[in-house]
Amino acid sequence: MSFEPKILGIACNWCTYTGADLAGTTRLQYPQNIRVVRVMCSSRINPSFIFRAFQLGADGVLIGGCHPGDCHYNTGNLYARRRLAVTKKILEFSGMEPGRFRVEWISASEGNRFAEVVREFTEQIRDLGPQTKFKISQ
Amino acid sequence: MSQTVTPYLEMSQAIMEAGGEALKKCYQCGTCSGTCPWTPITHFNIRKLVRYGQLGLDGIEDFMWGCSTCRFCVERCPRGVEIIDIVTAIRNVYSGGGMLPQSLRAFVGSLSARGNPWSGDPDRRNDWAKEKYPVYAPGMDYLFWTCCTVCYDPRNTRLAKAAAEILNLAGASWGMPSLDVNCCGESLRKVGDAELFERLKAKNLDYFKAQGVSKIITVSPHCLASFDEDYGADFEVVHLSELMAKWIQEGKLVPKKDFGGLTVTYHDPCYLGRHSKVYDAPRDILKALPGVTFVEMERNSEESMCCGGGGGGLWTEKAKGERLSDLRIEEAMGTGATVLATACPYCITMFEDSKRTLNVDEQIQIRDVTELVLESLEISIDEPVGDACAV
Amino acid sequence: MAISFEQIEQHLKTEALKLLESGKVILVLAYGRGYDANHPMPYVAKHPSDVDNIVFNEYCTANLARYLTRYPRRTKIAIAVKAADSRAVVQLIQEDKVCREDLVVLGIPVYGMKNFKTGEVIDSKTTGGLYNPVLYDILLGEEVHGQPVSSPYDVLAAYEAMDKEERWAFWQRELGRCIRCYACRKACPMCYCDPCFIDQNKPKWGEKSPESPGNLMYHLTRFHHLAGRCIDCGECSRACPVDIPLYLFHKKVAKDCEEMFGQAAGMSIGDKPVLVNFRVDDSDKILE
Amino acid sequence: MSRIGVFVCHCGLNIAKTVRVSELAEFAATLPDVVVAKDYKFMCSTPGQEMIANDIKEHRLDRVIVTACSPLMHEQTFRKVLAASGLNQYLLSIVNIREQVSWVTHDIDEGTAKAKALLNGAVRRARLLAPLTSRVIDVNSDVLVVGGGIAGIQAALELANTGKKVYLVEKNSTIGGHMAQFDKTFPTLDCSACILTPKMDSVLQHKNIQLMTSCEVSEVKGFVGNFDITIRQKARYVDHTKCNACLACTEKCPGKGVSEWDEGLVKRKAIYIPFPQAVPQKPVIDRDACTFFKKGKCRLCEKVCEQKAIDFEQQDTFTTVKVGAVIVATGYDLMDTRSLIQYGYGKYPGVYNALEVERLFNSAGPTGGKVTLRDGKEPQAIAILHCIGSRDKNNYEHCSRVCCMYSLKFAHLFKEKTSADVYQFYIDMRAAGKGYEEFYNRIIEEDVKFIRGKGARVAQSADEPDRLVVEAEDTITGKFIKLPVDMVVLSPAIIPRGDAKDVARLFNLSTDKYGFFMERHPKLAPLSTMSEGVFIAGVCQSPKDIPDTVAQAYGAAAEALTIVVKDKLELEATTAMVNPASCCACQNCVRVCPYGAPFFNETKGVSEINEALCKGCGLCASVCPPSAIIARHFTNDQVLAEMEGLLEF
Repeated sequence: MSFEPKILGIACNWCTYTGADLAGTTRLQYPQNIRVVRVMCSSRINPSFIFRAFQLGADGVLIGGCHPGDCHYNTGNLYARRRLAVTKKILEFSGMEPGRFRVEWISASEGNRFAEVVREFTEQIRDLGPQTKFKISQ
Repeated sequence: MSQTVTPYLEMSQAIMEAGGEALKKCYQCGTCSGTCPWTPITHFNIRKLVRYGQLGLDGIEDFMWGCSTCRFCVERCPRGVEIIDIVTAIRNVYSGGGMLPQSLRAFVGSLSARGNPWSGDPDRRNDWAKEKYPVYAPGMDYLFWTCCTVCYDPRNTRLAKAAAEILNLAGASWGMPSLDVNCCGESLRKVGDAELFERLKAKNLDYFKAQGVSKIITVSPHCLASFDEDYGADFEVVHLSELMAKWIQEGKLVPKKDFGGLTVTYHDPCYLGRHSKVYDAPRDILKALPGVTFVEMERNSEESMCCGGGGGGLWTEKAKGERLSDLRIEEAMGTGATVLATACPYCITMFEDSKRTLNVDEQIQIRDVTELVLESLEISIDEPVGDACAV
Repeated sequence: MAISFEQIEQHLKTEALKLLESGKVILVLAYGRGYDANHPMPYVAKHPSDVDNIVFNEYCTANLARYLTRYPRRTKIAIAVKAADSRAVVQLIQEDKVCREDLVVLGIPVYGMKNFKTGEVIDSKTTGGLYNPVLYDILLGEEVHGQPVSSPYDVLAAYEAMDKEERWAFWQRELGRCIRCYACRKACPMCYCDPCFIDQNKPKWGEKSPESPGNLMYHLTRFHHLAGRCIDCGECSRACPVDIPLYLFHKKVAKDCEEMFGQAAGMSIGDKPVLVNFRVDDSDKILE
Repeated sequence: MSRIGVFVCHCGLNIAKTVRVSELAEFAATLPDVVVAKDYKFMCSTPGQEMIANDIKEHRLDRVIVTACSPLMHEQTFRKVLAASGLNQYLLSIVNIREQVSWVTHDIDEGTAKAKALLNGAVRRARLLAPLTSRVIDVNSDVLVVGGGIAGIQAALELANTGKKVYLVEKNSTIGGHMAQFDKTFPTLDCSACILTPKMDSVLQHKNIQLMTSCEVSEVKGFVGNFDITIRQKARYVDHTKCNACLACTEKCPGKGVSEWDEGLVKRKAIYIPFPQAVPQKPVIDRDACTFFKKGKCRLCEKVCEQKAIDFEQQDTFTTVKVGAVIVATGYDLMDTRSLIQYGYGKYPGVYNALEVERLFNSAGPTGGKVTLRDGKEPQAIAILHCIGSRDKNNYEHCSRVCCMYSLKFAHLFKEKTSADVYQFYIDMRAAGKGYEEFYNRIIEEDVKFIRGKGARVAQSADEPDRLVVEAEDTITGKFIKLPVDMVVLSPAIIPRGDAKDVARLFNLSTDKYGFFMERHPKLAPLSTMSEGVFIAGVCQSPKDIPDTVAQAYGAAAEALTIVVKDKLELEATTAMVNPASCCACQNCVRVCPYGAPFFNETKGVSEINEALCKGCGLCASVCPPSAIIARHFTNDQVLAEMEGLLEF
């Protein structure tokens, strides 16, 4: 059987989650490998969520937030940007493939951007193959 | 023309696949055709070309050669359509079917057989230099890319020599290409021969790679734009006028000669201006020449007129009254200028032709900015400056 | 050395005595004798008579800033700090854990400090060119100058050069050895949470037993918690009974933070810790 | 042990087409703690809701999962079902298998698999959900309206008529907005002033409206029901409590300023009222134009003022008002078309923008309603260029919506007032509105020439230097047109006010890429914003005509009323709280919160959260190293459990 990556999405309620809804409303097609967790703001995302997701067997993790400057909570994503950048560096230095973790700013009006990012990211993860480093074997 | 037509969507599809994807975006507002310098003087209508392409209509081949890829329409298009890509794609699709006009066949044939558009002997590419100038070797700062037109066209070899002298005078570390290169292929790509273009490009890229070239100077804006837009390689490319402006400002080049009130106007080559966004450097140079009165034509910079030489236009015959270079010379003379300066060998060729056919040799001279700089430095190149015959 | 270890010890005693006698502070955080001279221990002098027990030698590597947060806020404390230790004090002030006005900082300019386990000189590994405290009220001796100055991040080069598989194997091996004794967080001046996230049951972030997955969760999260706060004293690694080079990872994160946010931890009391701060013009490039 | 009910919606074929819904329900039944799992055609319909309510009772459910459309669509609907069935509404989980599953795939196997994973996550999470209680707060019954154009005026009047106190804040010295600049309105051609000025006067007279001109909002604190708004009263240098509007000052004033009202076409005095019907009818001093302020002497106005109302010492003052809701109606600007060099605006005197032309038609305008050029001559030929900067990727991509119609109106008025030939250069004619197509037809019959092609360039005529030439392609014939004219009217893009970004920041509104305020939902909540209690009306949201603007104003007033009509208000319960036993007193939460909700309790040595200020973003929870902060409804546990479920299959 061909490799079907499991991708965890964590999306902020106001922009990216709404953008993902818009992708649906406009019937854009994208791969079904992504499963999205809704949080209120990208700043809610605890770095440990991401480490944990990889331990749970995620092959890729995609974070979506409002564009900097457009955060529903004014500055949440500006903190998130720094915190997630550090998370990415930590993953990278631990030996995790950098391509497995991605942060994108996708606004509520960017349904096609959401679909495009998911397509691209899924393809990228497919190329990287299964994530085995963090995954806890059952 | 027949009264009924059937949309031939396979053709439309083929155009999109050949790089004319932007067809889909056009909403036919007519900004392109209202802006296009050809619309007022010929039957060529760029909007219609796109429309025919959208529906794959018959008859497209009758007017697809009209565009000189001056990019004016692209700059203005409210839908952001890369119209030149569409033109290129249409030509690619239809000329593949044998629709290449006679006048362009020699051009394509020469490029295919000899790697230059002027039927020049590839072994004699560097003859203009008379072995006076260095060939590029790894470690040098710049590769001075000599356009085929300045290598072979007698009028334009002056340009190559002037450039070489200026580079020496400014103390640059440079060399010209060996014989292992061929035409950059810019015009050929616009004429639609994508396959041959890739061949030419690959050969040049091989040479750049083998020699470790990292910075290129061009005299022709067409080579400049091609390296920049089409080559997608990791070297820097700069037009000589940008360097000359910088060197004059830094005092590395000091214009001495007093031109004694010479009135000069400047024609923006489309590929230097709208394609590469270089507007100021040539003007800065002209303004720095002692005793030169610089005047602008009404249409300048972003709004500059096209000479008609791009997109294969240099190799296509146009009837009298349908030549943009004629109109441009008239506009230049209208400013009171006695010198029409430009910075492109294609423009030079087009204007020299028009000057002769308009019979205005006495009233106006056509000069490249590079030549004027050399003159101002009071250096002469060892041959008489005079009009050469067009090839 | 401009000044000997004995002289520093003498200065330390003199100042400690003055401070305790004047009542300016109620305790002095310094070093005392351990089971032998090569194993000095942190020591708290609370009474003028305690001052005699204070020692200072090349093995006094412990970062005493670790103890500042154990006392109630507003306790008047004098603390002996070497270069890196002073950065910890600065960082704690930035984080409002201690108040500048409650502290008397006794700065020790020093080089030639040694790892008590291996005897190796650790200057280049930890202080990396920083020999003088960045913050002090009283300097015990003269500033050190003329010692070799290297980037604190030089030691990273070999690890940065590894490919990701090698690096994964390296950390898998190193972190896999962790016995979860938590000496690292006990020794760390910036680890003052009680309970630590890993001790929580709700949420349960990771296994508490010493096995790879739980170890990974504990250490990676701790690296994140210390991002932009770690002041590179190296105590975590020296405290580690199984010698895991945790300092390497902390240094890497510190280097990344400094590159991305233009600020190193514990250098100025006016700074705000980088991860509870932002600039509107932070580049999105940091996420690439 | 919880008792979970799972309800899978088909949404007709919207979901059922690409998700095997019955299989999904069967799958749900196998998941831990699920006691009932059903699928149904339309879960949001009354029978669907009843089914859930019955099952809650019958199976003693304590958690409900609805597997249907996006939570942004029907979360509220189903929460109400739970509440009505005596179950805490936060014990609901929505699984979004429509927008994020069935609509984005054609493959029923893939769709079903993803839906299962999502549902699995939801079940895991649902088991950890906690009942939450909403906070109840007192509501201030007053309303703030920002912007005194037709939208703000209408909204203020509606609210005031219900008996609510309204503060109407306008930054100019008069209300009226752009509509007061127009002469006629399309398609009826009724006089703008005749319909607007009575409303302006009603605002002034209304006992429930406090009109605050020359004012700007400078700070917004608080939250829905309890906003504290600080308003800056800009110095007018005229004490309006003393002024009796005799306007003797304006007669004598020697200063000259540019008349904003007449779009800069003429000068006005330094002490002035913008136009004769201005409300209030009391003058202000333009500091930059005033001789006294510039040169230190003059004070002629002070000398003639019998009321002693002139006060050169006046300073800006600040007042704070408490309101329960806010309506933002700040209107628009026209794009500055000088950057489009091809049209020559600002270069050729014969090129006008649309608002300038509105003033030319107006009998109170600079020409007394006569259409003359800047040199006083009557134009013989006029070109109206549509879509200048609108529908243009290089500038503004949106359609400005009213230009087609006002260009038709201009054409009519030009025909009425001059003998000029009138040409319209257009891309598409958009006349969708009541009576609009009929108006278009009428103008066609008035012999206006329509050229289907966007104006490409305006240049000086080579043959007649005082005339202009419009260049374009008539795309219908494919001919290039060079049309000599005397006057060119540009219809520039309608864009947000220059300070819209500041207003957005004050009220915490989202904006689209050009700065128009974003509505919460384009169809379901077109006047609400992401900020609870703040509503929008008029062109600040997107370009629209007067009827639509007025309709929005009524709507926004009704929206505001739904808040201020109540004494108490229930807020979202999904706020953050601190577990004091775990707090390490690092105060990260205090440092990062954009709303100042967390604070440090020195006595207890721990952080606490003022839940009235908390908006539930969860930032504090993620910066809390010992995980002491609980972001209600999005707790670490809940998110981790959901992740576990999602990644299991």
